[in-house]
Amino acid sequence: MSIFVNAGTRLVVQGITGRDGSFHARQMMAYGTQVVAGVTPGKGGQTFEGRVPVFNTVADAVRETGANTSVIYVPPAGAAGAIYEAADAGIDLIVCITEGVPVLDMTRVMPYVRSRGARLIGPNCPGLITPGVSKVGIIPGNICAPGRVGLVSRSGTLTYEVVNQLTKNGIGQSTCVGIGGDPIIGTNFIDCLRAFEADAGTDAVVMMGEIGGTDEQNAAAFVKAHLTKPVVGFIAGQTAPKGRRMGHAGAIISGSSGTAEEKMQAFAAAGISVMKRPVDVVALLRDRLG
Amino acid sequence: MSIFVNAGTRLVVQGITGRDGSFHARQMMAYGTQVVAGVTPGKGGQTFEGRVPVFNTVADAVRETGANTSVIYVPPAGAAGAIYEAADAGIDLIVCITEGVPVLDMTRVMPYVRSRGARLIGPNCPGLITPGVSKVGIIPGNICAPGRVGLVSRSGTLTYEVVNQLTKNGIGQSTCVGIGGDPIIGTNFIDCLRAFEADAGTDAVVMMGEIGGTDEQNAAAFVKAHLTKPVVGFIAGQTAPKGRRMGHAGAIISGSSGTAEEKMQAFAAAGISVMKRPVDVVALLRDRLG
Amino acid sequence: MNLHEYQARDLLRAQGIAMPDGGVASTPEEAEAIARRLGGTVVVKAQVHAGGRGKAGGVKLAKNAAEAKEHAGRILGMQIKGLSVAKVLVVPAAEIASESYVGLIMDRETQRPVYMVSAAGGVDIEEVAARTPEKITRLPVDPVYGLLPHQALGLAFTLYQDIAQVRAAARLIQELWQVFTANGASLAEINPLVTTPDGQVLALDAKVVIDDNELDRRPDLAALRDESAEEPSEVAARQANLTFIKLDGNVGCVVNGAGLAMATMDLVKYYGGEPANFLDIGGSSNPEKVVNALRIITRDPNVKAILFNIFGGITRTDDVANGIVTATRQFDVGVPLVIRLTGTNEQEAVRILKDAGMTALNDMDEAVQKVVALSREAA
Amino acid sequence: MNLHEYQARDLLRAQGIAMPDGGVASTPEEAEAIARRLGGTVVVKAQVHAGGRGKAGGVKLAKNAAEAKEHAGRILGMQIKGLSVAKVLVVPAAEIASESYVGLIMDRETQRPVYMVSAAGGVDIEEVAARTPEKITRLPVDPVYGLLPHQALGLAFTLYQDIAQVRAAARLIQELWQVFTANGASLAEINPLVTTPDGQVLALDAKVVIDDNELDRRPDLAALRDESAEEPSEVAARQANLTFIKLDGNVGCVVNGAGLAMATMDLVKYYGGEPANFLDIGGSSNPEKVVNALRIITRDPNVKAILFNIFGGITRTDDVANGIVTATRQFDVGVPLVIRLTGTNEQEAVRILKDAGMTALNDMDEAVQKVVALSREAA
Repeated sequence: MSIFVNAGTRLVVQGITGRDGSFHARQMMAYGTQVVAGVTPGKGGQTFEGRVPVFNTVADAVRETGANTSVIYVPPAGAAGAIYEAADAGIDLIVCITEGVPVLDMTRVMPYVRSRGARLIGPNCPGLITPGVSKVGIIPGNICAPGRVGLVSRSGTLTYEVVNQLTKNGIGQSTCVGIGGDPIIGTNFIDCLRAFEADAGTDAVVMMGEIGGTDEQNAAAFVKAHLTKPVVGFIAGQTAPKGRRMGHAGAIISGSSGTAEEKMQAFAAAGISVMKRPVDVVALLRDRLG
Repeated sequence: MSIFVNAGTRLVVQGITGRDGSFHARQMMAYGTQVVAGVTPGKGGQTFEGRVPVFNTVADAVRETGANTSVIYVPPAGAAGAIYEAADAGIDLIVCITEGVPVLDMTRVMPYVRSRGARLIGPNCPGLITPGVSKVGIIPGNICAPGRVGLVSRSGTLTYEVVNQLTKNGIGQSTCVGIGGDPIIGTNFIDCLRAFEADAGTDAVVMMGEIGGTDEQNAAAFVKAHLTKPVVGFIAGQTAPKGRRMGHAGAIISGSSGTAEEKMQAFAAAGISVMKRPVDVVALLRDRLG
Repeated sequence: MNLHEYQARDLLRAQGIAMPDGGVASTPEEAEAIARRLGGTVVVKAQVHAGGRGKAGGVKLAKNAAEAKEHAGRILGMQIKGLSVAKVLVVPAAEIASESYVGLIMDRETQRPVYMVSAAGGVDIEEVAARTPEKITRLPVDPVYGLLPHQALGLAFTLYQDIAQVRAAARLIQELWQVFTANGASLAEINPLVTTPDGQVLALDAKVVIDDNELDRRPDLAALRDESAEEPSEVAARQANLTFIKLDGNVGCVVNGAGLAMATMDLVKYYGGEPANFLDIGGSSNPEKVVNALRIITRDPNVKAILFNIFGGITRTDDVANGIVTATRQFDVGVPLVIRLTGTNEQEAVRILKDAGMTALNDMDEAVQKVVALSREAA
Repeated sequence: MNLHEYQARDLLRAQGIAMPDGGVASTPEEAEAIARRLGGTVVVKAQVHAGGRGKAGGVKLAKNAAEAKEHAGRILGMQIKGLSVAKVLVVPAAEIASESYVGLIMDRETQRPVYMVSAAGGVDIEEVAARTPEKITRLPVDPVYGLLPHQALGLAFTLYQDIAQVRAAARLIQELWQVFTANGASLAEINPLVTTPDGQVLALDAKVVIDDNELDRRPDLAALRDESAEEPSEVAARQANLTFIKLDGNVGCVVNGAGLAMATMDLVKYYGGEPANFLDIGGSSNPEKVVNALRIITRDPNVKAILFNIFGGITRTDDVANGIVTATRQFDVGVPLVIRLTGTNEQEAVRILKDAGMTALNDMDEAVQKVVALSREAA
């Protein structure tokens, strides 16, 4: 069991002939993801790696292959356009890997995506993986293992670090979702928590937050009110100075709000076990799962 | 019984201190409509006719008076803005009398109004009246009489002509709705037919169409599929030349579509009794009501 | 408001749409000068608000400037469907490898602007629409988001395979959206959109219709109105704030409200008469408007009788009566008047007319029958 | 990217927002000339990316041009919160009848730009926000429709009663929306928005922050970046495509990924060390980036030891290893390196380092403990 991606995931790769798109399409194919189509305008009719048909438009890809999920590897200037295209073509789950998408673009993209009933993950995210079943994005498959712990995170490599700890210690994952580090993202912690709570294949959730905004505080309130499953949490950025963008566009402490301290307190108050170090995840999970 | 306006209608008049707005506000008050507020920016705090408070914004009017219906008498350049304001303020029924609203404005207004769950009637319409109860707009109250025939029309004075025939011959009306003569309008024939069908106070419907577009053909199909009550119909513009705008922005025959003949055939095919002359309405109604 | 081809071209070119250079001429000499500047073979095209210019001889190829002058001399002043040609457009004759159609129209049903795009463009597009509608791709556009890039590209892929041509067409399709929205159009159309033998994508002919409701807030567009291409009586009516359309019958009609005006014309026809015009004096009438209306209608020598059909709501029937009396004192109407008045201030109106020796009817049906009978007697 | 006040003013004035005339000066003489041109009393304001300029002595009233020169001489070169003042803005001193606040910020929670408007504007707005938030009206704006006219008017009515002032403020509020969207801002703020004794509505001070993600597609805005107002090491890092923030500690950090970089700093602190920087080499690293990263970090004399923490996903750890080896050959790093590598091409990376006489760790926790210990030994 899993959330968002599963054995029924039929993936179209937007930007499949680009440098990043082609590399990760191969990785996903190697992992076993059903990559059913690629899209690059003007390359319709070609075949990628001898077996994936390339189309000019996502609409063509959906019509011809029944793709239901898309992953976007296009430059920032075209990322919003790629999301609109996927939403218009009837894609259910759109995963945007692209970093550097202007926030103003995202304010307009979000209501459009919602009005078409699609879910967006990202932008500026590593995507998601249901270990052993399907990977959509760039999370290294080899560090994951199938299991019953769900993971949701605002960052990329920090996620890998924690997943790696889990796998090395024999704790497999139901689904790992990187929701992205931008101020405006399609799927937030609460969306993932709700899905993990409903997923019969998930027994506990690891939530990796960071400084900036109030998503983690809202998520903590949601955990307190709605989650029956144990949650272990982490906040990156305790040593970050105020008012600076810590790499992620979303990781800025403004005034006294969005600090790591504030978020860790919210976690603790909601009954979330708070990791002090990434390595703590294993002990805390074992403790909570009994 | 009635549709859209009734004894619970609490009206705010947008543009109440203007020439048209003040004239018709007085007419509506004289008819017995509950005119609870007026709006003119900068005149907030004044009182109209000694008893209607004037506000700077519709939001103020709604908050202070519980207005649920608005009628708009502002020049074309401000009409779309007035509709947005009413929708934002939580008004349920917005009646736009203004003629000459650019169609492009209306394409943007309509999804906004819908997203806020409001109903728009018009623009470029005479409004509506539930005889003896409440009048919103400019239909002369003295030609109407309470009764059980619903009337819906794309035009103004032609409606009066037919209502007058009904009243003179002792046939009262549940509600008379002028939906307006523009290409894009908030409430169409089908919306009114559905409401009349559901209204226990309406026994039969008179539908006054005209050349241009396919609203009447769609309405005919709706009548055939969904109406249990008898319908009598009229189409104005049998003698209109093609490609010319017959006063109403919506009354243009393009190519071979939108002709009076085509519409009358659609009416007949749907079991609607078709009036050849306005005066025929009485005999046809009596015939259908038995 | 219909624009002339040369005016539509200007709007499209202002948005960056690729169209061949050209010029508009009011005299054969101007046409010659433009043809000389352009060089090579040119097309001389009559600028009138009428379809079928080509079949009427209003579009001619000219191999050189002298021939362009000659053709322009023949086309200027020509009558096409009753309209006189005052201007010609002179453009280079393009070599054409393919002809497509790109149109954007305001659609009542979807309440959105809708693109209509077809690889089967050219003069027969209406036949394509009627016989093989599946050859036309329709795309309603979200009016708030506007045309999105992938939508423009998707439409362009229905026209071309070559990615350079696809991108050129997508850009042009996007620019047409700008033309449409920036000018408040109800129609903006390129037909044909051609490819040249060397692969260029070019708009050869354009049609733009502006929503009349936009003209108040867009004086630049209102200034494009070519009154020389209109019926003089209609120009006079517009200046008097009347909505007027001239027809071929002999029963003049003065009505308040467009729907009632149409119904009145229909009833004239029903009783065997022929309406001479559509005329709506509008809601807030004043006596002046009525005088102007009568002046315009009585200029039509076909008119044998005139019907007033006024249902007073906002319109005060006494205003109308005053207008009628004033007009009959200012000039000789020359044909019988049938006056039907009812509604607001009806009694006052009847008194005014009676004092001037006129009578008013109360019933529309009766009034129409009477005016038709009078028009027959006079004919 | 933060803009200077004078740059923000330019953007606002370009949209038509009423702001007093003024000028920016880099020398006392320029300030004098501007003050003379403006006439009367002026304000000389330090242009630095720091709050509390006034309290730091960076904002001074000058009664005449000579005094303006004098103040400018004192302010230029002044250090405010560690930043050196290179420019002053000289503007007329306005007489103020009332001070309001109008701000527009990108709000994560509503995913919309949100207006914040208060009649209690001026220097204490942050206190108002904290203590009496009910005095601030918040309005999230539909990003597709933009700010609608009635919304601008509604906000303006919360500031003023006089309809002329309301309309002036509504226009300005609408223009601020244009400033925000046309420039891809994440914040656009006017504080104070004043009325003058004669009733004029004027924006006296403006602050604009541009979304960094916009700069690629807006070279005009990117050109506004004032590198003289930044930490030189951060400028060098940006030119090398590294995300770098200088801190005060002594443990240099080179990490791939922002989240992992923050977690690494936190872990350094957890084990009693003090991070000297935030540094993210990004996803698709190449050896060149690693060399640049080391060069920038080693320029900081505080740094006593450097930690590499690389989790190879897209990042190839062998690239990073090659970069480290190259750097150590090009220049003397001078402090101990602790290298933690895991993931993509890990074995190859370990071999490269071993061949160069270096060792790599596999565990993050262990590596951080080690680098902290080394930094302590060196301190």
